[in-house]
Amino acid sequence: MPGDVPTRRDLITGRLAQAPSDTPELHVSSLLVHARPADVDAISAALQAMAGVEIHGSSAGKIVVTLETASEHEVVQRLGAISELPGVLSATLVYHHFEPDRDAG
Amino acid sequence: MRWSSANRGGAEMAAIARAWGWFWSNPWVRTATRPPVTLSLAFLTLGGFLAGVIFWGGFNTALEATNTEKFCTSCHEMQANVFEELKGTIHFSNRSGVRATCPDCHVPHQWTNKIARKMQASKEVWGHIFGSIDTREKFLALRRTLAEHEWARMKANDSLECRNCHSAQSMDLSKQNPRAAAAHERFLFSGEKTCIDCHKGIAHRLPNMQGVPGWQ
Amino acid sequence: MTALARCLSLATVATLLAGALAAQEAPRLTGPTPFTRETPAPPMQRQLTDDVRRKRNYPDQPPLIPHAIEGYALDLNANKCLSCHARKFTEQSQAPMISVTHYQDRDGNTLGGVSPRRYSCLSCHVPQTGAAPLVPNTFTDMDALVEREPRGR
Amino acid sequence: MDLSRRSFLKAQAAAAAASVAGVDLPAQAQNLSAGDAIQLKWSKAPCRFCGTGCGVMVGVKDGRVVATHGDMQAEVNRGLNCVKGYFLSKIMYGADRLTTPLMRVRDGRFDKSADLQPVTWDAAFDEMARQWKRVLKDKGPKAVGMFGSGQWTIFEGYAATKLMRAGFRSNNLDPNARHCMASAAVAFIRTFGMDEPMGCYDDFDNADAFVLWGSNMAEMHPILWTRIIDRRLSHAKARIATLSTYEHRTTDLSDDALIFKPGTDLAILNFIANHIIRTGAVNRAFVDAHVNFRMANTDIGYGLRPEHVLEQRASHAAEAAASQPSNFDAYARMVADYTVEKAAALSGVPQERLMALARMYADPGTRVMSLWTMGFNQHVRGVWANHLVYNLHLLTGKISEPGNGPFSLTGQPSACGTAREVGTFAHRLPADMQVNNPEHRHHAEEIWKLPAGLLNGEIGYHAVQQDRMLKDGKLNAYWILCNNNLQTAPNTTQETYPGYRNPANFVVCSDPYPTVTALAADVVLPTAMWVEKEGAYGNAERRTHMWRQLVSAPGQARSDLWQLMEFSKRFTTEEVWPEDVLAANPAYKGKTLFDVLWRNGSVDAFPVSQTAADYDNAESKAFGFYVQKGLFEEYASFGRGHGHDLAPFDRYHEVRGLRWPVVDGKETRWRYREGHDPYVEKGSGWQFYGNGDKRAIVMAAPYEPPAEPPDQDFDLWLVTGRVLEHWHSGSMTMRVPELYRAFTGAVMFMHPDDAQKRGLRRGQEVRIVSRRGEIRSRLETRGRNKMPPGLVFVPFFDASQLINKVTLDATDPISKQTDFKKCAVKVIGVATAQGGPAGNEP
Repeated sequence: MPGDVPTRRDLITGRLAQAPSDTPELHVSSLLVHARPADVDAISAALQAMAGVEIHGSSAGKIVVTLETASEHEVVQRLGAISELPGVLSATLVYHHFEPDRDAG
Repeated sequence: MRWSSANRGGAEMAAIARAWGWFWSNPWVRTATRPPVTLSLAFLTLGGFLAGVIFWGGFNTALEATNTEKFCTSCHEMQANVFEELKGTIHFSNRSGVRATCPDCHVPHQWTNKIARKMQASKEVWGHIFGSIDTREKFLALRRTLAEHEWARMKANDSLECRNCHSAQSMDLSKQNPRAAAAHERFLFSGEKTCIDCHKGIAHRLPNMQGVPGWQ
Repeated sequence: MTALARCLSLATVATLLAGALAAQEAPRLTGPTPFTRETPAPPMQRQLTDDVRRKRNYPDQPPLIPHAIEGYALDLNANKCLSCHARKFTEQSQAPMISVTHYQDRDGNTLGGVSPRRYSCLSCHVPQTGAAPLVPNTFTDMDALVEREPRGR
Repeated sequence: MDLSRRSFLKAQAAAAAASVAGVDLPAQAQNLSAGDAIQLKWSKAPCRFCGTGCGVMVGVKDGRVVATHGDMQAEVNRGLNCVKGYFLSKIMYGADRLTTPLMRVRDGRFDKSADLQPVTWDAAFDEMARQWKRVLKDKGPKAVGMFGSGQWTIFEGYAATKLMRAGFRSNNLDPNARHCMASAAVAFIRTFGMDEPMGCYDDFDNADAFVLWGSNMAEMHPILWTRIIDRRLSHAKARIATLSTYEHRTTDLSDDALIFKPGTDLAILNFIANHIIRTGAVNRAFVDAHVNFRMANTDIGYGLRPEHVLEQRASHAAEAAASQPSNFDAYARMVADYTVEKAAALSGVPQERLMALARMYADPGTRVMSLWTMGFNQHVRGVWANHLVYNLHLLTGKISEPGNGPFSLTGQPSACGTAREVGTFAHRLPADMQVNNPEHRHHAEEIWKLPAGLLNGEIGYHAVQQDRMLKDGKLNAYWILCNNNLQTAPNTTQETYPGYRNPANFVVCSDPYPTVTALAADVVLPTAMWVEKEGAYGNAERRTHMWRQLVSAPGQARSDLWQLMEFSKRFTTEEVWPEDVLAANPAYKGKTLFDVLWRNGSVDAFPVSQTAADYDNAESKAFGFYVQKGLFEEYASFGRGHGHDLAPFDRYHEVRGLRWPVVDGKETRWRYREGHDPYVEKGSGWQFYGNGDKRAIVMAAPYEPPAEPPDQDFDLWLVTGRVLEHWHSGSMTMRVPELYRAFTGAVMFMHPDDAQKRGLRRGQEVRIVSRRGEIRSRLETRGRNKMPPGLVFVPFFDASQLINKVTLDATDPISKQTDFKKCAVKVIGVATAQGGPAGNEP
């Protein structure tokens, strides 16, 4: 509800409501996922199954992932979902860019 | 009475009686107390009116004298804090040179409200005399309370003092920037919000805004 | 000296002279000529307040502020910028929300609110006046370079 | 949106994450659908602007910088930049970049009265060499000089110091950093025996109280300010107190803003010391073990020309730097005079607020970080001001530990790395050594492989003195590099410009852009800037940070490093060195300065093949050896083992900078402190090993008034300074359209009452007049700076409003740094200038 400070839980569970926007947007972001090296393959498979997620490379348990989403809200949602994958130690947002997506309009 | 006069000396009682008699026997007194026979009713009414004008005018002149920026800023508390802050804002200097003085925003124009506000203001005089905000620190500590009083007052009168100059009816949205126009259309014209809801801190600096709706 | 270099150098001198002539009133980049000449100060420029978003020179550039900010509080008591651009107020204000990166601390951990290190909005985001640039800037947008090359696939 | 843009954005996003993680992306992953077309090459570099030393990532495409963003891996800023840093991509692309040398030529020959014409490098250097040789022959080394920069790379500063001191045997080399932090540098050495702060930026994350003395960090060091605000808003106990002569964005975000009368900070500092002593808050154990007391000479004048009445009147103008041994009791007696009543009366700050500040310093449970910049340093008693703040930290033992310590901020990106550490001051050699110390000179001659006794022991002309000597015709061949001194020196109409145009003088200026200074010079050399060359900067926390050459300079522009080294080819030792030195060392005969300075077996020790394969290196290609590495390793040998240890050259290209001393591969965060600094012996706690007895010095110094207070004729204080959006003299930032539009030209900030008193209004054109000159500006009564009555502020970045025509060339007599913050002016409306102030309605 507006007026309340969002909690960490709100962020992780993706309950951050996105203000309605007239223009559709394209959000491109990249994440750095730290994982137990043994679980990297399983995690990679799980990541590939998520919508808008693309893996760009990995080394020593660090996976570089990009996200393509329509809103900031989804960025946070995916970030939360990835954090909760078994074997993931942390998922950190490194880069975020958005601009109006004229194709989608 | 009887008991008391009984206890007084006879000579004293006699002196009082004599004075009383002299008073009533004085011809001037008798003329003055006699019902009028030569003065017109019109004269009497007018005289009474004039006396009233003099009294009322004096009252209002005094009232208006306290209703100037010069009076407001004659005490240190106003001069050093709120007036100093006003000087850096658009309500002090702007392109057309039409400016707001303290009472334009803080004293209602309508008479009953004005008197009510003036009676409230006596508390400010009290504060001045007893030094409740005589240092910057004390002022800053009280600023939230003082600001809340003004916000509440303006909220209650639907930002009357703002509207004395800024009539919503006279706004030309094509002359406002799109962001302001949209906000006015959505919140002001619909009556959902009043001026002070959004335009806090435009003439003075803000207190700690934690917990004030609409502020981080 | 090569012909190209001579061209460039002549162009430079021409730019200098043109700059000096065009800006007789206020040689803002090179100062008065001669140095001791008194120069009038040009009028102060007005802020752009048209609310039109400016294209960024590159994705990493902080957006410019297209509206007036005069008198906006940015102190320990209040932050006027956040009262429109913070997530929770954007529905009401219809202002762009500050980016997700502003909800992260120094170490990249996402926080439950705006990161304190992002509190000084005006360190990165600035309003603009309508002044014309003093000299053209030949910075090239990456899109122009990308489009110049043949597409990969 | 087309597919290529989408792919391009993703590739950029992936590259950003990969660079943070140190993950190499496989080739097929990088080759997204749009192919190589959208690839940018990202490389690290420090920011070009202030002394904070933020890391930036620079994106290059087709030989052009197309994007920059904050480096997430850089510990200084962790991904943040200020608005200037975010616009670095555009600073090299002003359309009026200089691309060819220019010289004043008439009929094919140099003529000082002619206009600047394009010439070849050979023509420019030939004429320069002819002039240098003429002056050296006629007048000797004292008549040649060079004015350098805290924006020079470390390599450039080192090459300059070698060329001047060893090549031309002149110590007339000074950096523009003299205008900027000489007071701090001198006071560090006088107090600790070594220059530069003991602490580092990690103190921001540990302090409870931040006290800013004459520093508007919110505008001038915005990224460090984000670290302070981060601490203030997330640590319950954290407080910020700011002392300044007017209100600004920093005071807006401070818990307490103490607005004092110009120059009275000295009285406030002594009052705090007095409070600490009177309340028993002195850390006796620390003071007894680690501190000596000295009493400074007083009444030391104002660094004006010696014939000035203020210098004539001062009893110790000639021995300004001298001090006498003293003790705690004598010191306590001296500061006892500074009661809270006296400090409040002098400064205008209410007593209770002075008391609150003093309690902060005195409370042993509060970790205090003192920070300062130009308010302290550009001060006719700047060295004293620095001393007096060290006194507070030394009395309480709050020094050299996390969150406790004095910290001087710097204005230029390599004020520390180049101007101070390399020693480009008129009195210094590398690694804090001094030119007037025979042992130090001997050590330098050994490292430089030069004949014994070659170096000149006479201290050269400092910045302001160089201008005076040019004007007086005693300094005749002068090279200005990487600065815009005709805009930034004090009292320019009277003291700087006449020297540049003096027919007896030959003045050269190297710059990327046609600045005020360049256009007043006789030869202008086009310079490569920032990532157009391989470089290294040293920031305010002792962090040495390197970058590669990422793009090529336009046209014939060449780096200052190339210019300095190439110029040395035009001199033989016989032309510039004394006969007796050559007679005693015949091996040096018949060689060029290039041979003896750079082809000496150490500077040319590394082959070009060691330069990075995927980056260009214009200087190394030109000279046939890895110039930067050779210069760095020779330079580093001055400091290794002497508390100035630097890591091996190649390491700096891998990391985001390291804080010296780097011993056994580890950087040092808190110097002089056991457990943090490898030079401190076990069991000692603290050792201020720059001094022989390893003790720091508490220097007793009183309050003395500024040089030119306002009076009836000139009734206002003038303070000059900067704004967030424009740095240095504005020659880069004014050419970035977005920065120019963010602060479009200088204005004069004034209190509304002062304006009203003069019949002036906001936006009106005004004359700012001093005893030395005047300029026209526009009046501002609102905005970011809120002036108290009686004080006006004018920034100096605008070449069309040269406020330094108005300022006074008074300096601190010890550090020789100009006081740009205090002189007397009057302000008149231009429209009413003839008839006096217009009447004003009440």
